Amino acid sequence: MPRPPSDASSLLVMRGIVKQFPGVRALDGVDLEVRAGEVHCLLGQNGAGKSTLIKILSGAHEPDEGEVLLDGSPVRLAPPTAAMGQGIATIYQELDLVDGLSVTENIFLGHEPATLGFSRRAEADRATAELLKRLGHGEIRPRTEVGSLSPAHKQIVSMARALSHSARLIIMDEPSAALDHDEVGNLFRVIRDLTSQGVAVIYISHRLEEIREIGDRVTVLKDGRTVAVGLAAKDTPTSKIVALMTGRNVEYVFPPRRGRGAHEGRPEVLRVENLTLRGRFADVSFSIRAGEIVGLAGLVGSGRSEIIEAIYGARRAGGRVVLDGRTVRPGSTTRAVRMGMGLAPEERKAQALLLDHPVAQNITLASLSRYTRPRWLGWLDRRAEFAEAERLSQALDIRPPDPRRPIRTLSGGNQQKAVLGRWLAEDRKLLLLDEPTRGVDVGARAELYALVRKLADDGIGVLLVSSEVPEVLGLADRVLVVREGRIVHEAPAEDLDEHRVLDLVMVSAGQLPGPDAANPPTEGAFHD
Amino acid sequence: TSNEPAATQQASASAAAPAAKEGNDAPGEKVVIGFSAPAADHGWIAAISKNAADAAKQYTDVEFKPVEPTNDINQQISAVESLIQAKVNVLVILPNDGQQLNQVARQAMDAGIPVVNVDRIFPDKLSYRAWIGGDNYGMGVAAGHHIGKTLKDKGVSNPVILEIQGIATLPLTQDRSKGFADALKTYGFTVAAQQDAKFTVESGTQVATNLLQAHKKIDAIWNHDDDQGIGVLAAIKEAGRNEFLMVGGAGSANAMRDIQADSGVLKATVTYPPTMAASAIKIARLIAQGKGMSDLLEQQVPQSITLASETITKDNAAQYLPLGFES
Amino acid sequence: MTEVDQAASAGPRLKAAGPGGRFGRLGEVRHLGLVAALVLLAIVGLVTKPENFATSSNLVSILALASTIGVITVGMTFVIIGGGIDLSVGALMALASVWATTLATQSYGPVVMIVCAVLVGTGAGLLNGILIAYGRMVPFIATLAMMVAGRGLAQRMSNQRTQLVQQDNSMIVSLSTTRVLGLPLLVYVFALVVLLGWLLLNRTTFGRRTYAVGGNPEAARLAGIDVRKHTLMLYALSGLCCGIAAVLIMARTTTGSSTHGDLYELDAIAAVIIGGTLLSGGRGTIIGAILGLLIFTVITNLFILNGLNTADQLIAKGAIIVAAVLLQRRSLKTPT
Amino acid sequence: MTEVDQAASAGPRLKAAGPGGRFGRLGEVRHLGLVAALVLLAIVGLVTKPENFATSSNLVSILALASTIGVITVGMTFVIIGGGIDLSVGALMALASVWATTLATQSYGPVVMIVCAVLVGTGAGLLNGILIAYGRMVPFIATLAMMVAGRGLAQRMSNQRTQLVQQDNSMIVSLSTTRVLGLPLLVYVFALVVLLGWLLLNRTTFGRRTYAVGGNPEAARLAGIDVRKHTLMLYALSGLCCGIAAVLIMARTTTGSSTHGDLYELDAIAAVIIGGTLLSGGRGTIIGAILGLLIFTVITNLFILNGLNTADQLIAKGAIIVAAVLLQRRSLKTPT
Ligand SMILES: Nc1ncnc2c1ncn2[C@@H]1O[C@H](COP(=O)(O)OP(=O)(O)OP(=O)(O)O)[C@@H](O)[C@H]1O
Ligand SMILES: Nc1ncnc2c1ncn2[C@@H]1O[C@H](COP(=O)(O)OP(=O)(O)OP(=O)(O)O)[C@@H](O)[C@H]1O
Ligand SMILES: O[C@@H]1[C@@H](O)[C@H](O)OC[C@H]1O
Ligand SMILES: [Mg+2]
Ligand SMILES: [Mg+2]
Repeated sequence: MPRPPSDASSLLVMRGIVKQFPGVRALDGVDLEVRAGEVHCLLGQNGAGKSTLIKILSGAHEPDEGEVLLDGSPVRLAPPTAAMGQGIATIYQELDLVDGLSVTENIFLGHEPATLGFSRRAEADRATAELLKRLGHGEIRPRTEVGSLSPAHKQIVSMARALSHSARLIIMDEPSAALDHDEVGNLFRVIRDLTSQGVAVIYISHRLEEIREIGDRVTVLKDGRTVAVGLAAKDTPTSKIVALMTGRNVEYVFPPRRGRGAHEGRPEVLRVENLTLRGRFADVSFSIRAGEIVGLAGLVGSGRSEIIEAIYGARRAGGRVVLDGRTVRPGSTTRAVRMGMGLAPEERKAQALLLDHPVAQNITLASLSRYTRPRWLGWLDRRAEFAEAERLSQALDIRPPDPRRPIRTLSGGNQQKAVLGRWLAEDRKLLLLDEPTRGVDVGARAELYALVRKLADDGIGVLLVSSEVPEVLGLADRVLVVREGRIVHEAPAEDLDEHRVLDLVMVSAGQLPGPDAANPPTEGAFHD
Repeated sequence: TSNEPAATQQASASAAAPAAKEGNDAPGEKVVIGFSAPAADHGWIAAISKNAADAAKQYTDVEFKPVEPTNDINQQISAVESLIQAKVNVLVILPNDGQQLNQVARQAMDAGIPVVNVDRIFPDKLSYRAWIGGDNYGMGVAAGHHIGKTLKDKGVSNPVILEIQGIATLPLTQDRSKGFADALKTYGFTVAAQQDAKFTVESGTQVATNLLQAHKKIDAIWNHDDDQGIGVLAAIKEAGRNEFLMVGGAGSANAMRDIQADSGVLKATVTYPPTMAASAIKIARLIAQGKGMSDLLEQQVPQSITLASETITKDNAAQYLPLGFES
Repeated sequence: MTEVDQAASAGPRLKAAGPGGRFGRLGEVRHLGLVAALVLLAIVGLVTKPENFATSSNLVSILALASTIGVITVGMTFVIIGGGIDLSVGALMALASVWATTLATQSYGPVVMIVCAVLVGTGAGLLNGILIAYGRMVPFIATLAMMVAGRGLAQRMSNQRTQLVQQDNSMIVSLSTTRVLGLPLLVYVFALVVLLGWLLLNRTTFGRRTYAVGGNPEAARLAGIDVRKHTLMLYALSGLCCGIAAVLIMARTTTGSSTHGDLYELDAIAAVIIGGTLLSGGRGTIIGAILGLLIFTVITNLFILNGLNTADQLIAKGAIIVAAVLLQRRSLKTPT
Repeated sequence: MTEVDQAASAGPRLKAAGPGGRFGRLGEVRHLGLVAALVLLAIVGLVTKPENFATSSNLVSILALASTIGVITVGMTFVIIGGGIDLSVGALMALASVWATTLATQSYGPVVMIVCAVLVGTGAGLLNGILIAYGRMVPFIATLAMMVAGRGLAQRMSNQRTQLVQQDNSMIVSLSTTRVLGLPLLVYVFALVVLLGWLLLNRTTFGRRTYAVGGNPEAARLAGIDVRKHTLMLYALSGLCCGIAAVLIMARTTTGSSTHGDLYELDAIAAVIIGGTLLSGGRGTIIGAILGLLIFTVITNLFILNGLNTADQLIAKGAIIVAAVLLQRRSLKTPT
């Protein structure tokens, strides 16, 4: 059981933490101080060292230098069991669940209730059901195999696992990245519940509006160093935080649109007619014109990713997809790519990256035949290939700026840039972007937004899926609202606001329980 | 079996070897004998390697150079090549497959190294100076006659006769089966079913277990190889069957003891003596030294020696037991 | 390895056998294909050899044939679910059988022989585990080395001879010859190992952690599981099964021999995979593996009942394996 | 499989051979361990058999011995990097050698025989590929079925006899007997296959895509690579190599036989893995695999030269494999 809040004295103090990886000093003297009962936000650009710091806290890494004090006394946190023993539970950024095990088994992995080695399964299931209910997800069945859950549900299971430890410090590394607005509300309710019992939460997110809403204090990391400690989350201006993180003033605004009707006369890049996949989505019809960015808004699980994958040929669906006047025969991504589509998929690690391969080869993967001479032989001009990768990596400001590194060693945001870079190497007619800024920091986001807009201005059509409503509204020209696999509304972005979209995406507003339905987040906090 | 009490564990080769150091055995010029055989993964082949080594040890004028036994033809070729390179005086080869090793044996002969071919024969006579081996066809004939005669005497008509072969792809297996079928034909009998058991005990058990299910009433079984026969007998015992007689092959000491005791279905075995390896070493030595065989009038060693396959029954088992090899 | 599979499928994803709550049951959908294949084979048996196939003695034979490798398959299932592979099983069984039947061991009587076989198997399995978990060798290579060296050692101990179980120790042979309720004792041993294996895999923390260690070792480590120790134990368990299998093969063949268990590794791995376990680890069931093994055993039985020669047996076996797997796939597809 | 490895290591991770820009070079760090093991073996050879080991004829012998399985290893490297496995290689080599040496084929002369062997190998490989890529069978099972059926077919075609290459077609045999610059022609064939394989893997889009397909098939598919077609081609390539190897074994043994290539699959896979390729795909080099194979071949050669008995050879071989791998590990560790 969580302990009662001890006064103002610190629960956790980290001092001068250093962590060196081959070739990178990920942490270079980091300080952190967390109090019981607070939500302490950790901010920093991609690669700043946030995940590395929390891995040290969770015992997954051992620090090379520095000390960690819990309740004032020095502790050793590695291996993970030691950290758990100290009451530290962690939700990792990369989902660390075992697909083959059930929800219950994942939650209690490593600390299963058992008699003589025999699991007490009923008891664990009961506890699991309770945890899930507490997280607002009573509908997830404890015996379901985790591999069959959606990414959002997996995230819930990860949270339930952290809660199962009755910890006094819970670390959440980008827990909201896979969640939609509604889910985030749920998450915050749980966090408030925890902190009211004196549990401290370290919260990492690239969505600054979330920090405002849930955070008490903020620590900012930059290049492996602490650059600001204990800022008040509610009162520090966003511009100041962004400046601390990036070392510059980022205009955190969306690039200007062409304006209403600007695309009217332009040719249709994509036309989708009655796209249907039984049990997933039905009768999806819309079109995208050259230079236009169309956003798909909807709840997690509403079928947006599957629509995109069907257009791309990664799933076979009924109906018709026409690209640039030519019908796309369904069921082949190879044909889709050849005809001029590109996809940045939702699950970066599983669907896009060759983790052990250099950044360069990840970037050129989809455009290899561009560097062949002669093409029929498939002979690679590796110099040309590398030059292109280097150019794109610089253009996207991928850090560290070494395209030879295995992409595994890059931070999530930088990995995402490489995935986008993959489609910039070749002329595309249509880009399908599924949650393109998931896990991407503010600075990089602004760059990505500008990049996407520029691509559109150059005549590409873009289809954008994002669970962040402001992003859809800010970046897209036109928005399609998806609910339960059907398009229920279509309008120019200017004609919509967050409230309206949230109303539209809900099964039917008001009926869906959730504390935040009546209390949507303050708008404007985001644009600050 | 190696775990029999020491008393019965006799060296089969030395028992047959003359002790006197005279005639052919008188020391002569020094010769290096290269030796290559398949991997010793069962009693008969183990006896081959052991008999060869033991025979060589008897002579002070022989340097014995065995190479890695292997069941991969590619490697055996390399092994023989290395012996040629080492310029041995004479080669003794039991090939995994006579045809496949033919070329490298021929190379040796062409290089002036006489080859003594044991057991599995080279197709090309230019590939060996002398061949010594068992009579595989004769083995089948002997087994066929024993079974045919016994059943005829009992007055069985249309008997169910089964055959358990060794490795099906060896020419010697096919020769044995042919001899068996030919001999049975003279009694008007045929083989009802045939399976191969790879010369291993375990495979013997498995094949026999299934065969016993396939045939509810059996009159006779010929099992080509006494090594795998242990497994065949275990399966028969497990199934509690005894309505038939069984004949073995090769002539292991173990089989002979069983026959002598007459306690089970095994009533006879037909020999295929691994002593041939010891003989081959002796012949190789004589060839290298340019001698003939002292018991023969010929100036040179004969080109081909086929050992007779004898039928061992309860009556003569005691006489053959010293020559039996341990499984 | 099987990822190609999933990636290549445009439709809804198929799940391989996994360890959820209702998993491991015979009647489960994922096993229906295997059961269907078995039923089909049984029908073939009934049609082609009505008087032989369905007799109780033939069924007993099939179970007796399956028991040795069946015990090994149980251990192999654990290893593969745990993300490894064990190529040494056949060799370890041979080594244990030889060690237990040397004159020296036999002089202590049957109980010591059994203990010896089990200890040798477990010990060698432990060595595999040490090389893999602590020496960080790739399982394929470590167990390949053990396979080669194990056979060598067995040959050396036995002097390349077959070692008979002596009359005094015939208690061991009676495992095969004594019947209770019509079944030889070794079938009970087999059944017991399967049952215990199933309990261990499905009802204990050890079993469930095996899935984690195989499916996502990093997650397992972060959850506080000692992945190395666990891996070590998996190989020891497989070795233990080899030791038990050695006792069974001694009972069946009345011998210990360095040639026992030839190519068992391939058969056991194939049975495990046909049973729905992924070579990449993290998924699989014991029931599936045993069903897979029974399919192989019944195929051979049918062939010999019908007097097929080796060549045709091999061709037919290849075709049947393909058919069984495609059948299984079909039965999985429909209910999705 | 090797994930246990990585998870178990808390320290900096060891990288297996991978596909970077500067990859595939002999002098590369990742191969140093293998080279060191080879050098060590050579020293053992020089010390124990100074008069035999370092002779040119012995070195030729080693290369000739390595060629058949070496050609197969090249194909196997592609398959394993591409995330699969091919158990059928030995059987396909046997089948191709038998098909090419039937009386009917031989009547058309040596060129047709060679074409026949290559076509049979490639065709069977294609069938593997179809079962795996389009039938979505697990590679282990599909190629196991092919291995079994392939041997059966070979036995049937040859009537279980060894088929001699006839005098008229001795051009084939001359691949083994004719020497150019002291080396038999088949060594040149081997070298050529290695060279072409290396170029294909390291310098073409096909090779690059092979790494992608093996490393993350889903990502490869979403990047527009036709994963199925690519997988199909990998198995066809492996089959092609088996066909070429069949020609070499015909040359060396002057025969076609259903027994050729027994257990080559294990040796080839072991060589590939010792060479640093992960069984899970996405990583590996041809040079490493060939070095791995040479280690095996030299070990055998040393045993032959020193006249070790089988049992001791096997024990020693097991120990050497372990030592070589641990040595390789050490050499990888230091420079990290
Ligand atoms: N295992 C590793 N090996 C080598 N370098 C690493 C490793 N893990 C992290 N790094 C490097 O350490 C730095 C910090 O990474 P970290 O994942 O902590 O960033 P982060 O702040 O969590 O970023 P993001 O917001 O993108 O998640 C990065 O430069 C990253 O490339
Ligand atoms: N592999 C799968 N197996 C089972 N169900 C799946 C699978 N993939 C998706 N689903 C289900 O299909 C529905 C639509 O999923 P999809 O991913 O398209 O939704 P989405 O709107 O993109 O949401 P998200 O933001 O989570 O991606 C969801 O109910 C999801 O759980
Ligand atoms: O190995 C074979 C042996 O077991 C058999 O009995 O006789 C011939 C040999 O080649
Ligand atoms: Mg991070
Ligand atoms: Mg989605």
